[in-house]
Amino acid sequence: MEQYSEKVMDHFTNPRNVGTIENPDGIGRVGNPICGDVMELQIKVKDNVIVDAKFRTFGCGAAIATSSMATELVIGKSIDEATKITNKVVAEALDGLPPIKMHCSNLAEEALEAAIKDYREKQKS
Amino acid sequence: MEQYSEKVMDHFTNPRNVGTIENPDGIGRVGNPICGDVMELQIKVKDNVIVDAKFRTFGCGAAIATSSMATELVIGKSIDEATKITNKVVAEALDGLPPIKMHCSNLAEEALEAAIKDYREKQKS
Amino acid sequence: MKNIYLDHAATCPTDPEVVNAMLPYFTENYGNPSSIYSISRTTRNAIEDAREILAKAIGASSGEIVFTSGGSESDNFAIKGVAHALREKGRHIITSQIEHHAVLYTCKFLEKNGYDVSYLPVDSAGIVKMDELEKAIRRDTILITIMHANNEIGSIQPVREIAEIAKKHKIAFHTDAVQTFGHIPVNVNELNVDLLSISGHKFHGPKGVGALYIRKGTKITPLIHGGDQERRRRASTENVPGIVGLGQAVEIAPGIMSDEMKRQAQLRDTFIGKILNTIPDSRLNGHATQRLPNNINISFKGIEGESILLNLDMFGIAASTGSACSSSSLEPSHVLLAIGLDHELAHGSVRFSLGKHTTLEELDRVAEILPGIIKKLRAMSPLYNQ
Amino acid sequence: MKNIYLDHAATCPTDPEVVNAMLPYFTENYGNPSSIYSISRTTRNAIEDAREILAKAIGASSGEIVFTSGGSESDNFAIKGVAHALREKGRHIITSQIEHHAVLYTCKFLEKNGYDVSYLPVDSAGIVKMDELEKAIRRDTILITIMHANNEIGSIQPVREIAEIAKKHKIAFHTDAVQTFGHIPVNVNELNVDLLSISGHKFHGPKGVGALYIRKGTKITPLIHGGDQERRRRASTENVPGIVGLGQAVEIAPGIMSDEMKRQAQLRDTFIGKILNTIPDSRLNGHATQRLPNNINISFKGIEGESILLNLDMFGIAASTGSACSSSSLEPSHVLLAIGLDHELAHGSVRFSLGKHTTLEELDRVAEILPGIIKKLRAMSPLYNQ
Ligand SMILES: Cc1ncc(COP(=O)(O)O)c(C=O)c1O
Ligand SMILES: Cc1ncc(COP(=O)(O)O)c(C=O)c1O
Repeated sequence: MEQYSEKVMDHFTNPRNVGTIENPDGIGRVGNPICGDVMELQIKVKDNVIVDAKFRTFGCGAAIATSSMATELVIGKSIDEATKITNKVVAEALDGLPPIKMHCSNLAEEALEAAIKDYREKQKS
Repeated sequence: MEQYSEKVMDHFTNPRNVGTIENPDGIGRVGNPICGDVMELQIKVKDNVIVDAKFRTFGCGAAIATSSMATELVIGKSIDEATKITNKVVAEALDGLPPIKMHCSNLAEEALEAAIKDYREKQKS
Repeated sequence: MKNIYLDHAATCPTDPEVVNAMLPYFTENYGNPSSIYSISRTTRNAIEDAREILAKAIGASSGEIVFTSGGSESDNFAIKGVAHALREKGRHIITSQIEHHAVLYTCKFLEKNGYDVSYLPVDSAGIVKMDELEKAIRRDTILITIMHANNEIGSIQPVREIAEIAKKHKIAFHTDAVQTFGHIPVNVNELNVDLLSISGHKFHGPKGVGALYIRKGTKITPLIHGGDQERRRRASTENVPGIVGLGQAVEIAPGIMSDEMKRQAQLRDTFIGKILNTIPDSRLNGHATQRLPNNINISFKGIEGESILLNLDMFGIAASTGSACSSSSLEPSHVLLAIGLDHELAHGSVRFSLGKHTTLEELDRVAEILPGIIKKLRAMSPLYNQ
Repeated sequence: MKNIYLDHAATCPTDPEVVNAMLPYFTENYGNPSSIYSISRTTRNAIEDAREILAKAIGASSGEIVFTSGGSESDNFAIKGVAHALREKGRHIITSQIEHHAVLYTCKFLEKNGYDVSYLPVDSAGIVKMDELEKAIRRDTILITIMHANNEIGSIQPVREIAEIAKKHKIAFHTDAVQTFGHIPVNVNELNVDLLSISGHKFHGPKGVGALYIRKGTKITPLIHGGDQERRRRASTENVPGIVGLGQAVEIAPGIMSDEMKRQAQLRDTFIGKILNTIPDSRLNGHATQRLPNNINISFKGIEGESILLNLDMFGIAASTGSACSSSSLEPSHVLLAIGLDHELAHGSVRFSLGKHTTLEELDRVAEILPGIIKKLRAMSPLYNQ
């Protein structure tokens, strides 16, 4: 297998923002244990800005590292800015991923989308 | 390739009775350059006993060694005794031949047969 | 920090004695074994000696041994070779769902090329279901190929019983003994097999060399055509150093085996006991006793194998996993699915495979470190709620 | 008496530098390259470095290199692999009458399995007849396989011209470069080939390792199915020491090549001149100039090759012959017959192949000894009358 970058290993070893938020404003849960990765992202939003984000991930090194990086990228961003965080952005922030691991970065993008969608729906109601 | 016995190598290196006989009483020439071996055996017969034998052989180490051994075996034998010298006898006298070389010992047997036949025909005429 | 290598089923270090035996055949005794001049005699004799050693070790005669480039070639050669040689007789092959990819993908390849293949199921301990074997046999079955012991979960198959059925129906029987030879007794007559694959690097021999045992009279078409080497069954200038190394590895392997088997089996059982006791929601995969002495395979609920391996690696511990994440597909181990694990548990499996240098101290250290890793990852998992 | 080794086309001693490069990969860096833990990084990098080195040497990119167990496997893989992958497109293959058995017998095997093969004739110098090539091409031709240079008589084939024709007709083109790589320049783009076989031990690398260059986009089915190694084109745990050794051998080979080529060609021509001058009824086989720098092949009328070799061997001189007697068939070299020699002359051929350690003194000694041997054997021959 190809090697993980140092950044990936750093985020894997010391993942940032692990856990859950009390009364989160949005929750995104994506992936499938069948495929070997599941990610849950919770966000806290104030004045349209993501002030906190926490994750829990079942998955490989790349899945955990992208989850961690995604939370870091998203905190402090407005909802609109956050929607621009694609899988590519996450992977680049980690100095890249081995080709066969690129799909793991989708997980983070999808979880973020799902969390924002959940937040928006909760706002409506 | 499997190895030649010491006897084979001895007869190959110092072949006995190489050459031709002046006014031979029998000549046998067998084999075919297409198959890679040709042997010519000449014999001198006195009172029904083979008193001299000489050979010339085109062929591999086994072919040359069996030719040489055949001449040694045949000298001093009566014609009747000589007909009993089969390929097996020659090969055994050489302490055996590698399996893929066993056909070479046929050459000696056939040449001997042919020479005796030639001798007998000459006697008749 | 000393490394703790627990992936001997993947590959073993070559024994220094083996390397020493090989060395003269690189630079000094380099003659092509097929040549007739005297400097080639040494190499010719060397490979025949190695052949003799291996033949004797498995109860074969040396004309029945063909050297190959490893376990995968041996498996491909055996299966494609018999399938091709007997294609006029029939085109049905029986194998199991838990074979190594070298067997499985060779069978899949044949399936796409006019052959029928039956994949026998296994029970929850990873043992082939014998009643299914009898049912699978057809008039046109030409080959049964079932491994001696599984590389992932260590389950030892009832090869003798399979052979009996194969013999009864006059079907050629191949077994992949890559994980067993050098580790537990392997005798082709006791096992009653027609073809048997081995691979050098799985028992401290060199990588890139293996062998196929082919019982006298077994019809087989070569996989590699060309020169007259290996009695025309496998062309190519012989890998003389590799073959010599294989022979040397065989010489050292069976000598230490019976004591070493017991030692490893004890280490294995002690370790398994400790882990299952200290880590909740963990389970042993494979058969409890009908199992390779050096194989440990455990699934941890709620977490994924690669992340466990990476954590172990930080402590210098090398192991392997059946998770998809360590392969290039998205599917977890076909073996773990075949024994009935759900995907999540299959992804969460770790294999520790012991070797002759493995010590109790090493395993104790792993048993100490592992609970913390599992706990940390579970705390991070959305699928595990403590 | 020092041995004089003149059979480098059969095999070469492994270079001590090559062995040194290999050594750490037996006992220290033994990790399976497919594993994810850090100790495997070294081996993974080592094989990728070797791949890079070879790719660069032949003008390829590293994704186009597949490591194999030697020249025979590379040839079998190339030919069977393309034949299978393109079987729906056509089943006609073109090769030459003077290929190595690894190509020839693979083609014969395919002939028995639904393929048509055309065997192109060669001229008296052993060069493929180009007009015959054009004539042989059919709508269903899927592969042309013609060697770069012949292993027996050294004739270098017009590979570029063949490639041009192959390209024009969109036919995949494989060349067996086992005798050329490391000896004369080999560049896949200049040669314009799609597949190219090499073998480590022919240029002072280890035995039992080789490579197949596969141009990007070339359709090919694996010969050895199983694991995901070599980008799924060749399963089996990689022969890491062997691959590292191959890489090291490549590194030393091209460096010395252009000077060494000249030196060997000069030695070759000097020797040929001496022999043809001093021994009557001797003839050079193969092309006078379009010839491998290290190949000398001479026929001696009226005598048989094996008996010449045995005599040379007594002086410690190692050479080879095209006589049937050194093979297990009764036929002499198919190459010598293809260039028009009668059986007698074909049986009476000797090949001397030089290496980088071959000296003028060695060849002078052979040139001194040989006439006596020929004379002695001719005196014994019923087919030669002085
Ligand atoms: C059971 C089994 N069969 C076959 C193989 C293939 O052996 P190799 O990698 O030496 O080709 C392996 C190991 O990889 C194995 O464990
Ligand atoms: C032209 C040619 N092709 C293929 C081969 C086969 O190579 P190997 O013996 O390494 O399999 C050889 C040498 O034996 C050769 O000279």
